[in-house]
Amino acid sequence: MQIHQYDTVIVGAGGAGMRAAIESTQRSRTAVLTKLYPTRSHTGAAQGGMCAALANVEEDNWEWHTFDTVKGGDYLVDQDAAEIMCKEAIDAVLDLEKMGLPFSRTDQGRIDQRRFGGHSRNHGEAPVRRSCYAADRTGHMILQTLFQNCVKHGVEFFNEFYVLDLLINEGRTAGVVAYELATGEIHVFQAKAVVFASGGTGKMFKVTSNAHTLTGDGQAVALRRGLPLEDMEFFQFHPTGIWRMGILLTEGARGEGGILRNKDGERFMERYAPVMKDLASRDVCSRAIYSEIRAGRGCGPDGDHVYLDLTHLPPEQLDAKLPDITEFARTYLGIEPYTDPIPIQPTAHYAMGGIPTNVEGEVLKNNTEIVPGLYAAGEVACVSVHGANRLGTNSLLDINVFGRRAGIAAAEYSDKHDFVPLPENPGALVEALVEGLRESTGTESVAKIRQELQESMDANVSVYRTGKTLQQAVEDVAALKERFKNVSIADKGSRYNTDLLEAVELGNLLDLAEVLVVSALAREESRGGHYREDFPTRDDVKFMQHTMAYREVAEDGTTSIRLDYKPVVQTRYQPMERKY
Amino acid sequence: MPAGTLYRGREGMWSWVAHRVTGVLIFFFLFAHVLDTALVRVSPEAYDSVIATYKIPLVNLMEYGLVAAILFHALNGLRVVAVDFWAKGPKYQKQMLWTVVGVWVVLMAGSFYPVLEHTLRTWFGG
Amino acid sequence: MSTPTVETHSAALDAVEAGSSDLISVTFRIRRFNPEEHPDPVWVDYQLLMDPKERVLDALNKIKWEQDGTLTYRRSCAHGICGSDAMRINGRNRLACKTLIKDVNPEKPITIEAIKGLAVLKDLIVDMDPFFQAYKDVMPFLITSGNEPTRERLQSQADRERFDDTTKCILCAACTSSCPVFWNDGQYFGPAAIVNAHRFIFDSRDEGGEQRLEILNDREGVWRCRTTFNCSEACPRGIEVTKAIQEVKRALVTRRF
Amino acid sequence: MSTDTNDLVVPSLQAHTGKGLGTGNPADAFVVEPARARTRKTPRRTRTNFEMLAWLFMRLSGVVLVVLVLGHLLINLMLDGGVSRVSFAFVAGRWASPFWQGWDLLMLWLAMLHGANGMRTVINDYAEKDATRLWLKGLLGVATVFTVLLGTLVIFTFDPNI
Ligand SMILES: Cc1cc2nc3c(=O)[nH]c(=O)nc-3n(C[C@H](O)[C@H](O)[C@H](O)COP(=O)(O)OP(=O)(O)OC[C@H]3O[C@@H](n4cnc5c(N)ncnc54)[C@H](O)[C@@H]3O)c2cc1C
Ligand code: HEM
Ligand code: SF4
Ligand code: F3S
Ligand code: FES
Repeated sequence: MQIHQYDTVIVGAGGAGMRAAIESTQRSRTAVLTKLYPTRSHTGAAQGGMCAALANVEEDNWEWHTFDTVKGGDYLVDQDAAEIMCKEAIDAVLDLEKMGLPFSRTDQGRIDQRRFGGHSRNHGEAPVRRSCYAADRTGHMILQTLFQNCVKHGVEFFNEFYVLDLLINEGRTAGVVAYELATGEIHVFQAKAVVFASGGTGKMFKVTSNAHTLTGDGQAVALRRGLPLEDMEFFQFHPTGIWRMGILLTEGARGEGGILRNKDGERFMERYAPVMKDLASRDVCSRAIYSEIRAGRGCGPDGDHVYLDLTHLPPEQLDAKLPDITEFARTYLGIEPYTDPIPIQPTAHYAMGGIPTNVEGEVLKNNTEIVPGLYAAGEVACVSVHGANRLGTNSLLDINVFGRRAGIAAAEYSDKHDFVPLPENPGALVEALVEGLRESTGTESVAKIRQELQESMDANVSVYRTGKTLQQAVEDVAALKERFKNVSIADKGSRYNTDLLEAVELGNLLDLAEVLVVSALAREESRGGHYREDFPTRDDVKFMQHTMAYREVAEDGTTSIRLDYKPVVQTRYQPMERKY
Repeated sequence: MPAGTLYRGREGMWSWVAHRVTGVLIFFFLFAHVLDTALVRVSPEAYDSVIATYKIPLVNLMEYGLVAAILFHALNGLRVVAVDFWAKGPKYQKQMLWTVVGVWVVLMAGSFYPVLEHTLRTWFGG
Repeated sequence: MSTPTVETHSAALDAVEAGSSDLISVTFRIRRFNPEEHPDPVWVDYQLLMDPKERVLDALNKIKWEQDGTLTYRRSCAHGICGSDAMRINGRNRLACKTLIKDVNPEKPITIEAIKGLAVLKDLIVDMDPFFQAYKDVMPFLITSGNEPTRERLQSQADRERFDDTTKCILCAACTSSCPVFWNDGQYFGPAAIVNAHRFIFDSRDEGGEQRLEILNDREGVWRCRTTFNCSEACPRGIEVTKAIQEVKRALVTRRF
Repeated sequence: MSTDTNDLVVPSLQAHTGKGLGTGNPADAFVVEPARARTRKTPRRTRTNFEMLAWLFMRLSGVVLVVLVLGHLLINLMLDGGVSRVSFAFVAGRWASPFWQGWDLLMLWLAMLHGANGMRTVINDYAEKDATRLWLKGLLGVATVFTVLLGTLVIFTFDPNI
């Protein structure tokens, strides 16, 4: 076991982690621990863009953006946070440009903007061009630009270090424990401040746009250390994933004029969202797609998908604005998007919930109190600016605005405070976890359990949910958790043992799936990404509040999930019926 | 190198391999050629006796090989220059390579008789 | 606007939607290496039933999950944008997640081995540090002088287009590890570093071009490139790598960029 | 090539049992070749344009050499009778003219420098150790200087009447 000491430790080197690192490195001695080389992070997969009311191409202002965000989130959004995000969005985009990000440009040489789902002018009048983009590679450019600036500022990275535990002593943050992939060694990082920026949890679903590595490690670690997780039942299903594979086709495709069609060739979104049509928010589109499929208007022999039609757009426009996604269609489906519509289906995409934080990125340990020295930002966190449904482009914004804030806040905190002594035997939990798996002689296989988890989640906790399917999922997850205790791995070595880590990651997914289904079962209403067929309307009386899920350990060691609720912060906007 | 670990490069790589091999070959030949030519300073007889070896069929055949090497190296060298200085060079490198090969084949066929005339005469009379 | 498009289906789309369930038997011949167990690499054969339209990465996952959990490789996004899984498939550098089985002749055993020129650490995992060191050495970040503008820096569409190709790089190392010069001399910066230098040299907003050119004027710099085009062939992002290198060379000769 | 590896394959059952692979398999003889790693010291800035000039020279001399060498080949190996007519007298006849003297001199210098620089590249690429590299380059330098001087001497001091 090795022990390191840094003022600030950042967990994760995606957009949020690197944005934080750029700030924090300039203010304090910072280490960034990441389980992937920074440029492998899934921020690089983001395509469509990042919204900010720059008003470069048409009239716009941050207040309209805030309204869209709040409405998009079905009023579960904390409005103070949304205001901050939409206000700071403008500088966030300009900062990235100054760091070198090659945005697509207007004729005047300004940052170009395009339409995106749910973003409108003047409180829902018509779609507005607000999304700043670099072709359909915006996330790639953000990730590369941030990494370039990390290189510039000499950020210290620990690549392929898996953070598996968080150390809290005397109620304050003491550091983290990491497993080094290359050697199997366990490293304790003592730190004054820790920022979690470890990304999403999409791999609990089968059809997902998320990477193999998005296994919610940060959320799971926090949960295990007694911290709550907020709003985990809200998971976004993006309408346009490549059929069966889940690879994302950006909403920017519809922003450029792409159209959703059913098997009759009908532009069915006209029926579901007369004003915004194909650019309605994601939850609305995804439900519309499944409604079409259920009504027998799905495409293909099994009628289980619909089309994203780009064939009416000029090939030059596709080449200039959507080069990557058209290539995905060619590579993975072997079809030509110039002439053929692309088969799509909704794909599990984004966790609105996560580790609860306030607007400075400080992690909450209950509805009001924070854990001193602990911060979170990005998809792992829940500020909550996305409420019940995130608007497209608002996540890239979130990671930049709140990544920056968390980085500054953490560095300032570590400047003012001293190290908290490490708890006794800091590596014990991780050692026990790793050794337990390595020495297990069980008979269950990681891949099998993961597959069953994903299948159950897809079947029961997808776009449409009912009490019955959720109950089924609760039981499935519980059974799988039981079986997981008996799991064994083939690779017993210490060098690059990815077999071992897949098992650890599955453990995390199971814990988070449990929180998700328990929270979802308790929320007896439909709001944003969480749609209950047995409770098809929004219930602002009972559920205009955030779910806070805690893991409780009983005397006999069994664990359960306890739910609590936290009020939503409302400033300007009163809940209204949501129509697009 | 162990089996299976060679890289399966394409036209570009193999043309470079050929360019390098021919370049080295020519260099060694040139070295020898300067030395033998230097014999003109020694005596006409010495020179003529080395030149006589150039007329042995086997050596004459090797000369044909040398011509092949030089021609390839020269033509491909021009292609490399085009790749480096012509903006569209990298795009058309393959087409240029096939052109090089084509011209090379034609020139090799054309020089078959002239270069090997001596040998052919020795062998087949005429 | 709502003209039906269903009648215009191509055969390709119909084939996709019909879904092929004809699994074929494929042999994957993987060059494995685990110094914890044995000092030398070995070839191991794995037999699988696969849909030929699946990715090579799917096959590796299947092997790891169903046959041999010790098989080790890097992967993340599974659709060619994170750059984790460059490897040599049938002797050529490719991303496993961007290579469909049907495109690499599944009739014969498909060989898979680590990329060349970087030290192999285990199975398909190589040491990426020298690669990233070369990247860092070219100062891959925007260099400007003077005060920051309040708004964005302006850039015309044509100026933006000038370096578009090289912004696509995902640092997968497929190019550098396909370069014969790099295999022989790990000191060579390699095409990926040059591509990323090009990204900034030709960015109209950047003022560090001279410095970067000076770095690449080094004896391990651009002049080592022998235009073998392996890099261009290998790049999974379709970047015209050799062209970018040529442009850097010409910029050095003419000092104009 | 990656095709024929049949005899080097171990069945998957045998692999990675945790007991090692000492199977007597021929593949066991393979070593994984690490590259010479980049170190923190690199890049060693040279701060001269030598590599660029050498590169330019290769291209320029190459283009000129096409004319010179191909012309030389044409005359010596192909035109009326080819090599059969080359003799002391033939050389004497040609070098009587300053034009051919100049031609051959230029060809000698360009080709030798071009070739030597090319060889330098080759050595740089393949010599593993710094010491070997130094030795080979030294040898190359000596051989080149010797050849160029000798050739020049011969062309200038050629005496058709020895
Ligand atoms: C296909 C796709 C397209 C998208 N398109 C858009 C879009 O157009 N606009 C938009 O706004 N949003 C988009 N999103 C959402 C957005 O990209 C993500 O939510 C956002 O990038 C998340 O960033 P992050 O920094 O939080 O996490 P990530 O970028 O996922 O980074 C996570 C980091 O944490 C590290 N990590 C994880 N676990 C550990 C551990 N245990 N120990 C150490 N390190 C760890 C990883 O190595 C990685 O560096 C898209 C998402 C997807 C999947
Ligand atoms: C006839 C016209 C010739 C042309 C057009 C030509 C062109 C070139 C060019 C452009 C290169 C550089 C290749 C690169 O940098 O990738 C080169 C390399 C080389 N040339 Fe020539 N050359 C010619 C004649 C010769 C001769 C006569 C010799 C021998 C003395 C020679 C020996 C070499 C060698 C050894 C190399 C290095 C090969 C390598 O690095 O791979 N060339 N040639
Ligand atoms: S240039 Fe292409 S091959 Fe090279 S690292 Fe970048 S993406 Fe990979
Ligand atoms: S493979 Fe290498 S030699 Fe040049 S063209 Fe590419 S860098
Ligand atoms: S797994 Fe991301 S590029 Fe292949």
